[in-house]
Amino acid sequence: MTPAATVTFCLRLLRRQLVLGLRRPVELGNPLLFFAMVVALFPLGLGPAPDTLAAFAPGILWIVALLSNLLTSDAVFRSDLEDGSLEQLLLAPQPLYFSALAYVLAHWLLTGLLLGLASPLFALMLGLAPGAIPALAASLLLGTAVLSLIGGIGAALTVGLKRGGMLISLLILPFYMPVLIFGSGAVQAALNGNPAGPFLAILGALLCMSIALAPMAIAAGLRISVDT
Amino acid sequence: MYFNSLAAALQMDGHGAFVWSAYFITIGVVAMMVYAPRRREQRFLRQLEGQIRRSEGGNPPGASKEV
Amino acid sequence: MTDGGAADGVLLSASGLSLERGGRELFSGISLQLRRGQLVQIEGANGAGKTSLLRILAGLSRYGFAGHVEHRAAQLFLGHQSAVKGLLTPRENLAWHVAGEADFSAAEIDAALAAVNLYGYEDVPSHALSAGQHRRVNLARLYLSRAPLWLLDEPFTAIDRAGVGALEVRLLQHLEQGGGVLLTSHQPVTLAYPLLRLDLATGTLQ
Amino acid sequence: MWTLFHKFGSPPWLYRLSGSILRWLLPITLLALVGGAVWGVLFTAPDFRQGNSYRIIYIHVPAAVVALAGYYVMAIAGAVSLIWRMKMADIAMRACAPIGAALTFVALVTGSIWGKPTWGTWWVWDARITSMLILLFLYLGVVALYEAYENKALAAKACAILSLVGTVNIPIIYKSVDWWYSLHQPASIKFTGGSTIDPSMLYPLLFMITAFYCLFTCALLLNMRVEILQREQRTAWVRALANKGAAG
Repeated sequence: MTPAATVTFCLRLLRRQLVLGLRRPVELGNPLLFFAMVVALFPLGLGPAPDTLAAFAPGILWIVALLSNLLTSDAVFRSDLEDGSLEQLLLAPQPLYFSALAYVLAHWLLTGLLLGLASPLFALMLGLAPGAIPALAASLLLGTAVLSLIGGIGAALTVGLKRGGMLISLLILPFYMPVLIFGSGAVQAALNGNPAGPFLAILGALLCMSIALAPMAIAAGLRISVDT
Repeated sequence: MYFNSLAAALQMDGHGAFVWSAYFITIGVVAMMVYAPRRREQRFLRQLEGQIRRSEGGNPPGASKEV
Repeated sequence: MTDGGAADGVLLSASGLSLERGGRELFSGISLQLRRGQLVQIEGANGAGKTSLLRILAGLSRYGFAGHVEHRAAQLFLGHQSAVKGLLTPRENLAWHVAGEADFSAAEIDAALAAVNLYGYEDVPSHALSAGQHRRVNLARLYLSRAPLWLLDEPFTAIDRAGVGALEVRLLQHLEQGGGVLLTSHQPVTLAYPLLRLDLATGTLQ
Repeated sequence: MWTLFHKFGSPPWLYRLSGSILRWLLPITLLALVGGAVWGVLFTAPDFRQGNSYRIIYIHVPAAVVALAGYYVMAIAGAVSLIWRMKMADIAMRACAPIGAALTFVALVTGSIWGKPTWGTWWVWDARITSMLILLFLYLGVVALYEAYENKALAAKACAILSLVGTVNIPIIYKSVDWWYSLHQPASIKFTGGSTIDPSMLYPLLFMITAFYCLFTCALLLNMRVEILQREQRTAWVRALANKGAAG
């Protein structure tokens, strides 16, 4: 009897991660709740004037999405390291590259996808022009996938450390910056009546590159983190 | 020499404070970059030498020992 | 036992392994060949590096040691931790296990769980089980796995006497079928089978 | 080729080599830095638009250039450490981070000082300065990651991966920041382009860039020497060195 084929195995991992996420619905809602709360902070800090808020909305929404992604990234591999699943994963005969991709995909489905789908609601709360909402949702869907991949690198490098929580932000926030620039750029362009397509295309290119490269870094990072 | 006098060089038409402070900060950082590792090296060798002297008699030279 | 393993029956071969931690040499010059049908116990005092050696042999530790390890067969590694997810049932834990083995049928999994005395617990969320039961869910993999090479870190800890007995029976069965077992254990291994001991202090296999 | 490679893996050999290199390179570097600075500050004509404040360029640009190059040196050392598992590459990588951070810091501070007379404010979110700020974050991230690991051999591997990720990302970050700046750029703020620089200003600048590269090399070797001694402190040659140092 031979080990499972790589595709079968990745689907198995994906299903496992999704079931694990869905059995804790509250934790699934936490990033969204965080998003809502931070969005609520801005009117309190900037004043409730609709014009100001609408002008800052693309940046605000993108920064909050970035932070909520950052907060959840730390947990991608942590429980698996703590209960010993991670070392079993590393010993699996299938390439770790694809396993890492499956983990990140599960993370994106449980955070970024939900955030992208829920973002129109928050956009309306900040008074973003309805015309820019499709660009916001599309840029968030593409961009958070890149963020999840980059966050996975940070998680893989810090999962073995006792105090990784703050460190992961320091490591990966610089790498988040291009995504923030192009993501909020897409929304801004839509606001100004320009096509958002070029920005989404750049985000798509970033996504392709991250899919190709990030799992390698994640795999290497995990091998280091398990090697105690 | 572009400047006519020392005072002119220091003044630089009002920009002197900026230019000179930038250069002095750089000198400070460069000095640290060169000085700090040299000092660490000297200090480390001194520490190690003391350690070896303390353990002399107990361990032959070159033997591994607990730090 | 069909898959893996070279013609000479060597499952795992390692040479010249040495490890240094925090400026202290844990072991050095360990060479080892595990063949089919061999049972090897790694011996050493607490902190002698038994688990470290096992992790190096498993391929989990890749940096910081000297020497060479070569796997010639599929391996099953059971570590200190059970790798059991509290949110999943024992059945799901085994069916979706991250170790990447073949797909097991529900009947196979239930039989394995029954073999480790977890009959009737198949669909209970694992967080409702005790630590000892978690270990037994993990040990159920020994009944499912087709890997000829087993690396077991303290397999006898935290299971009751009946469990130890069943485990010994399973180990014997595996060895007689041509598998190889490398384990660490605090307790003396009382298996009716020739046991080789690897002493970490001297690096010799007896 | 391979014997040279193996020699680089030998700590005592590298220690002695770095000692003999530093003996002449360090004085030359310091002289060149002072000479280049004097040349740039006192012997060149002022810029017709920015006046004398542009003289900061002779430290700002070299520091920025070498800081960026230093990141690549660090990443290459990291790749060598990951692929060939060379201890000396670990040490070189570890030594790069604080030096690069210091140079980035110099570039940022001098850029900020330059900004005051030029733009009337200490800090402008200009593309170049923003990129340097991100570079500083990247360097500090490597330092923080290294310090967080207790096992220094693993720390070096983790930092190697991080710096390789950074290498891929730096061009993207720079391009995106450039683009972001051009989108938001207020019309009144314009930087003198590097390509239009007058030769009389260019030569001292190139000279200073070379001097800063030498400075980077010196600092790298100096830091590596300390690290080599600390890692090899139980070997006979380091102990002999310590005894000799005490006697002499």
